[in-house]
Amino acid sequence: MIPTIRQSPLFRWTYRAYVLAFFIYLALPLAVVCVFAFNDSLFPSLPWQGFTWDWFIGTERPRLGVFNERPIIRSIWTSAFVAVWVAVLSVAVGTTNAFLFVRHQFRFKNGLYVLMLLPLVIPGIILGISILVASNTLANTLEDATGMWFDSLRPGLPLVILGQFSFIATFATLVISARLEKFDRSLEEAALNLGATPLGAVWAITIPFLFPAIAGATVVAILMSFENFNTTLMLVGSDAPLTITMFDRLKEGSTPVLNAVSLLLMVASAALGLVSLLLQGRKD
Amino acid sequence: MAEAVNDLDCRDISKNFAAFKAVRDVSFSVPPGTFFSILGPSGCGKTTLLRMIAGFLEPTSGDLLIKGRSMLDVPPNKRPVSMVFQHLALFPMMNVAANIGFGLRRRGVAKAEISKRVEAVLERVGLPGAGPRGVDELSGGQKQRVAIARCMVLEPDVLLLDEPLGALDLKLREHMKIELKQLQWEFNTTFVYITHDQSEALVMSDQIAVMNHGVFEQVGTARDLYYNPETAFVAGFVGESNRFAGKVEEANGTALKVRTPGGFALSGTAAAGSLGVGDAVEVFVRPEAVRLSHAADGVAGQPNVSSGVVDSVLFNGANSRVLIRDAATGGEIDVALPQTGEFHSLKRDDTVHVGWDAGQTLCFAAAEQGR
Amino acid sequence: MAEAVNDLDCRDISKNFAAFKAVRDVSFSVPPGTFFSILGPSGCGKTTLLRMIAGFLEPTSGDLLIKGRSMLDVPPNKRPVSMVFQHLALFPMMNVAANIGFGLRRRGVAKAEISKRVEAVLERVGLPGAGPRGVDELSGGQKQRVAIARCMVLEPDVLLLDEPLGALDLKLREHMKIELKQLQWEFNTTFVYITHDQSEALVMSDQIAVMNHGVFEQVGTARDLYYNPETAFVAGFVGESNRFAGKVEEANGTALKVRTPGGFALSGTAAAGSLGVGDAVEVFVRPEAVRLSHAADGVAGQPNVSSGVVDSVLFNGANSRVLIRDAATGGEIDVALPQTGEFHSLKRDDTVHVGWDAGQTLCFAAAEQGR
Amino acid sequence: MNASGKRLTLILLMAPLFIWLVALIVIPHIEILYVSLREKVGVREYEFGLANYMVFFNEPLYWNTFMRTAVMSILATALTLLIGFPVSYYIAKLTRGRSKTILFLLCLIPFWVSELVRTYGWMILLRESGLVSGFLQYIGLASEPIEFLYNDAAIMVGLVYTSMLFMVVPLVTTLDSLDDSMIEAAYDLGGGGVSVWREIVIPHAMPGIVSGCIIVFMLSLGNYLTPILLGGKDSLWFTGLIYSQFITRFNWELGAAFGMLLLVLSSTIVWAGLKLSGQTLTRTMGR
Amino acid sequence: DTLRLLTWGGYAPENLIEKFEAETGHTVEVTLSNNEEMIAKLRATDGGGFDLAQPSQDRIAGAQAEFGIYKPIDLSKVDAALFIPSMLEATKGNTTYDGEVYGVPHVWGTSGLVVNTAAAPGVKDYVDLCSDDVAGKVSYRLKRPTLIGFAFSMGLDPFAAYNDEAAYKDILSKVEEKLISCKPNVKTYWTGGDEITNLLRSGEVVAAMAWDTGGWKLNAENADITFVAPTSGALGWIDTFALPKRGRADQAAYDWINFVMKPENAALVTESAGNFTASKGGDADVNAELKARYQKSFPQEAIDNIKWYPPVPAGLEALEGAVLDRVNAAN
Ligand SMILES: Nc1ncnc2c1ncn2[C@@H]1O[C@H](COP(=O)(O)OP(=O)(O)OP(=O)(O)O)[C@@H](O)[C@H]1O
Ligand SMILES: Nc1ncnc2c1ncn2[C@@H]1O[C@H](COP(=O)(O)OP(=O)(O)OP(=O)(O)O)[C@@H](O)[C@H]1O
Ligand SMILES: NCCCCNCCCN
Ligand SMILES: [Mg+2]
Ligand SMILES: [Mg+2]
Repeated sequence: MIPTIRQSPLFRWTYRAYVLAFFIYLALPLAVVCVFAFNDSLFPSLPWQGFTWDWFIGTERPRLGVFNERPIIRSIWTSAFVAVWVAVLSVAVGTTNAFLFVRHQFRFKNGLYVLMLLPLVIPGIILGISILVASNTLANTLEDATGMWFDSLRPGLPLVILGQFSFIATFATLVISARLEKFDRSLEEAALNLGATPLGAVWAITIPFLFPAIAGATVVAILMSFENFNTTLMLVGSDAPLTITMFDRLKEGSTPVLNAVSLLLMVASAALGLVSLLLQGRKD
Repeated sequence: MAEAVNDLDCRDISKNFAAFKAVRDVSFSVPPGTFFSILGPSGCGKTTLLRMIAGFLEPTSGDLLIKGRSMLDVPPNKRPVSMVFQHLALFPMMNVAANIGFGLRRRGVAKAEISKRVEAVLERVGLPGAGPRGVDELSGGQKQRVAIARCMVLEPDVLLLDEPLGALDLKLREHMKIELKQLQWEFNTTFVYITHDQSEALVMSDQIAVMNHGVFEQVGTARDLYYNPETAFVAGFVGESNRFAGKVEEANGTALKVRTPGGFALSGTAAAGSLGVGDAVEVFVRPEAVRLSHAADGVAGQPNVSSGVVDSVLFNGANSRVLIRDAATGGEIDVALPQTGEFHSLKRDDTVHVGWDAGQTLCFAAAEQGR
Repeated sequence: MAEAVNDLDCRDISKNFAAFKAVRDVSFSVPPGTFFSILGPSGCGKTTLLRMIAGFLEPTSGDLLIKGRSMLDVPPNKRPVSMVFQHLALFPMMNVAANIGFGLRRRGVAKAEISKRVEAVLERVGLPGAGPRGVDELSGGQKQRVAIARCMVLEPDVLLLDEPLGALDLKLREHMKIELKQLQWEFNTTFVYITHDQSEALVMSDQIAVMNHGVFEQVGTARDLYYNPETAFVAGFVGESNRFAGKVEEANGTALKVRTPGGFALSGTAAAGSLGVGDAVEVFVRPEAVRLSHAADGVAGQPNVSSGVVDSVLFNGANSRVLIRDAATGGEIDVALPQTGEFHSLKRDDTVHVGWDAGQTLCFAAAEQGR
Repeated sequence: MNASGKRLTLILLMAPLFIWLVALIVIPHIEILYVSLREKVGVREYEFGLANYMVFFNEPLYWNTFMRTAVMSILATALTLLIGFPVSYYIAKLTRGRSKTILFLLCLIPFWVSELVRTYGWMILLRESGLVSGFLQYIGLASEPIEFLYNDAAIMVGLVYTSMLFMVVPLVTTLDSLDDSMIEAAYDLGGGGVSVWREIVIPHAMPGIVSGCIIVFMLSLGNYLTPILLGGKDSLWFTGLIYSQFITRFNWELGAAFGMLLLVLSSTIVWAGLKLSGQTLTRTMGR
Repeated sequence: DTLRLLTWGGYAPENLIEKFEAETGHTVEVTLSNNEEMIAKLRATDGGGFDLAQPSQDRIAGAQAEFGIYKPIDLSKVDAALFIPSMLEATKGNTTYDGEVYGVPHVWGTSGLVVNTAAAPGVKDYVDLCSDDVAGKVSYRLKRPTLIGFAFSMGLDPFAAYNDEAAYKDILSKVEEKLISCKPNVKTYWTGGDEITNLLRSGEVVAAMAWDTGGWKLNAENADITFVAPTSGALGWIDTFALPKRGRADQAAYDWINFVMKPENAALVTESAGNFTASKGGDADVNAELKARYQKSFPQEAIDNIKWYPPVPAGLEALEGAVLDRVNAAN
């Protein structure tokens, strides 16, 4: 039960074995993806044909490595572009929301809070189709009225960014609110008392205090944006982010290039995760 | 001439939260260099009052002057007062020097000047060289001193302190009481100090205001409050007391005879206002005012006498007490255990006699209480 | 015959955490119906010891008997002891009645019987009818009582309490001290009570063990510890004391002459063990043992005399103190302010004379300290 | 701060929230509701009506898929809870300090890559020429390749795997906040393993359980990749139907109706779950 | 300019793009898709987001009627001389809507059977995929060509019923029944060209309904596997060039069309996609092996038997979609 209450050794060892099995279950698919990135074969499956770097640096079809696959490289940049925008928007709105919900009392606050939570329980596909349909209607209306073209309201990166932002902003709000909640208001008052202006106090004291949460929310937003599929699929235009490109490839049958991309993604995410941990560890 | 200007004047200051009156028409003045405490139970409005002085709350009515200048339209960051917060509110993202320098930076003081002044004030609070340390590396007492230094470096006219010792543990609190008084003496700044702990207020203050339900019940020195309380509330709140309820049976000037519902007859003194026969009164007697004796004639001369058995001996070194169950009424009397060896062997169920003076038996009109 | 069996016996009990010895060879016995306190500074091993008794930690060595039966192989849920946790550990998901009934339900007591017994115990702790209330609706003191009721309803042989008053505020703590003692008296159950607050231990206990660095320094009644400490640690930890370091200059049986580095000469008594000339000693004098006088001849008869100026008067009603700066050595002496009117007007910078008895000047070998 | 300044601050802070919620959540949902009520009567001709919903109710296929998706999602949620709870408990209560942090982070690492990659990993493992089949042949438990992919069990494996983080994190958080002394007190009062779980641990963990279950349920219900990639030839998923209405049938009207129905279904089940467990959305999700 | 091309796998090989970019200074971005997704995408973008799309000729007029996602082709900008005239005319005819032409032909080919003749010698027609000999080892797509193919091999004529909804429904319901009963035989419904190639190559599937080109590709690796024209007739398709309504780089699009239809470039496409093009003389440079395979799969009577898709009337797909969904869901 807890370490201070003795349990039979059999129970303890069974429990540990279970936990171990669980972590193997967690690790297995990823390990397999990584390992087969180096299989010297056209297929990411047994038998093992020997080690190769071809799937990273190969220059000839069919063994064209990731680094030489223009569409994949392009979609990585697309994903990064989307992720940065989504992170910036989500964190900005998340921060203002946090101040609003933690610091202010107003009518319908509770209702607005529930509304703010809703994107968590709306399936991604529905967010996707609803934004698609709504922007389509808006674009048609505007175009009929003005005779101009409103391309950014048609599927494409702006809509992808808005679609992902529509639910990632909720996560950012929760993460930043949680920290702001812990903020001791008297720190701000102390700053006022020591001669700071109200905005100056927020800037000098509150924002630095929120920094770990802001960094954390940024990382979460970037990771979620990179991996989002359901909402993005509905809103994507001619520029496809990485997951969409990979999905299109996967439908065509997989090659170890996909494993290689995945491995790179894992390394990047792990690095990002570590950075955010360090940032958070430093000031908590 | 300068002597005549008070550091702080509150004039009929009030604060309402919707219908609730947190502070009502409080007036007081604090002359320069005074250690002024506001003592009162939780929720009586102390913090509200302090926050009005600091500028975080706007008074509903009344005026507030610092060095004779009205502060009503001055925002908190422009008032010549500094505040030490209950949990100190040291900025965790800055080191000690940056914390102390914060206010100076806001005033645009030059960098070199700031570090000079910071070091000087650190020296004065007994923490020379602590500037580069992190706030979390300090002990409770050191944090306290940094919080005070952070205010004092700005040379405020008035330093406000909101229960700054509340978060410290017992031993450290005892120690800091003395140290705080010492620091005030050294800086010679006016302190306005809030607490609900009477021993803090008694030990440190030049003047104490006892606050209850938003009003000041009495303002005076520690001795005034302890020996000459003006209201039943002050008598009960400041120091320990035996408390009896009763009715006046005889009145002769301030000399009264009071009978409790249990039938116990007391000789007492009207402490405030005049009391007449039939008035309901509350009577207060300090445990240390009660004399204890093994034999009845040991207390024979006293105007109030009683005998009973020991209910329990609460040994606590120099502050030991005996609870005595009165034989006649069954009421309990709390008596300070004299430090003479005579009562060392006193134990439960021993019979003892007690007696006390009429002058130490303070009577207040009972109605005054219910507000 | 049954009288002879102790409720609790600890025999050479030890607990090591890796290389660190948290509790070392502690032995003690608690006769039935005793209020037994373990008093010691933070980290001395109190909780560790208590958790071994409750069964949440296995002793590294030694034995532990309850009512004469060894408990080593009995799991915590089968031991005839109950525990009141520091933060009470009331189950927030259950109401008061369900909390108290928890143990009875585990024992398979019938429903009707449970509610009868729960109501009975609630009555005994002064909370009749509180059963349906939520745990969060109770005040601090009421929670305390529910936590005790929850244990007492199981009629344990021994009730363990780990600083149960630690979380309460000052006034309530004072009140609960007395109430706890009262409850123990009523239930007539053995209490083993842990605290680092000496006044709690002194006021409530029949027996107190003073613990330091994992060992018991002294076990005795409150008076024993206060008046006859056996070690320097006990003398310093229990009650307030003036403390001097010095060297023995003359030794005559237990009568000693000690000189401090500041040059102050003291007549004292060796409190424990024998001390010889040249030994480094620590000397303890209680503030209330020091006599205060305006004139030098007021203290002329005393073996230890000194004069100085008042550094500060710490007025605190019956517990007022005066800090006196010794004219000769510059050291500070803490003196209890007598309750006689004589010193009412004492103030800073007044010159006063002090003196105290050699018997109240307890000397301990200084080496004993550093462990 | 004076009253008008306060009001201005409030308005400034409220603006982004309003723009976000109204433009990206409220209006789009009204819009799909509107589109779902457009009945197609001819080329570029629409009428207002419930025809799209009638299609759903009259075609057993859609109705069955709807139910199947709901049931499998609930099953996946239950499985995730069953598998995840002991592990969360282990991390929260049986490890300390560093090892706790490390185990917790280990739980997160799989989720640093996209769902697509995770699912892809399972495809490599489970396919006929995959590792599991190969391993079974290697140890002699199978004589020829076995297909583990393309069935409901594979979907379940994928769903549980993909959702695990969202169960473990809230569970670890709530269990972590359960003071050890509660469990000790329960033992001290004579409680044993089962009663302590039933009366102390589970009730305490309820907010975490509910929030984990809601998220896992929503993720499963709204999943698209896992059923598509791991599922067999007859494993339809309701989101799959919505996608195909939008993406391969370009029938937005029917797709929008399906979307509304999915929204109603998910809201109903979440609402029922909250009611049954006595929690509120604000408490469980708002943390 | 940047040419955003919405096309099929293999139609815009890297070497062709490089050559085009070097020659014209345009850059090319390729998005891979299929008929349904092309329409869906362009519907969602209202004909924006791409500058050139390549739907099959039968899927243009209906989509244009419904959604208006294309703009007419300015035939003056297309070099007609590069096209095989009969194909150009046929395509223009089938893609005319409201008097305007919306498509010109690019690649043509058929779908039929790809069979591992050693493992499944008995598979000659679509319905043979349902025989017990190949149980669990066949694959086809759940798309409209499958419905059409099975209908023909069941002796029905779906094309004849295109404009008779009742008759068409009747055909569909028969096909539906067949496909449901055939379902246990199916290993998986494939969705991408490379996927079915891999399945056949690994032996997990021995017979499939698929594009001719996949069969020929595999034949090069494994002589047992090849494309078989079904006895009821292969289904003939022509993929086209069509201009999305809001394409921004029309000039680049025309440049691309005129570029890839040059015989030497068309040969590159054939090499990469495996199918022949509508480029006049485009098969001249194609390697002999491919031609040989083509000829082996398509003796003259098989060519005569090819069923070319007529334009799909608007609305038909809704009926088919429901059938496909039911097949997919059936147990
Ligand atoms: N913003 C507010 N709105 C409404 N009532 C308030 C507000 N602030 C304080 N009060 C009420 O005013 C009364 C006085 O509060 P205040 O904080 O001044 O008490 P206090 O004397 O400082 O108590 P404590 O010793 O507990 O800090 C309390 O009853 C409190 O509930
Ligand atoms: N599980 C453990 N592992 C290692 N050291 C421990 C453990 N538990 C306690 N200790 C150490 O043993 C010593 C005694 O701890 P214990 O909790 O018994 O102190 P305590 O007297 O109860 O103190 P407090 O008054 O602060 O509660 C401390 O130094 C503590 O750090
Ligand atoms: N490898 C590319 C095959 C393209 C096939 N287009 C087929 C259209 C069938 N309707
Ligand atoms: Mg306060
Ligand atoms: Mg402890």
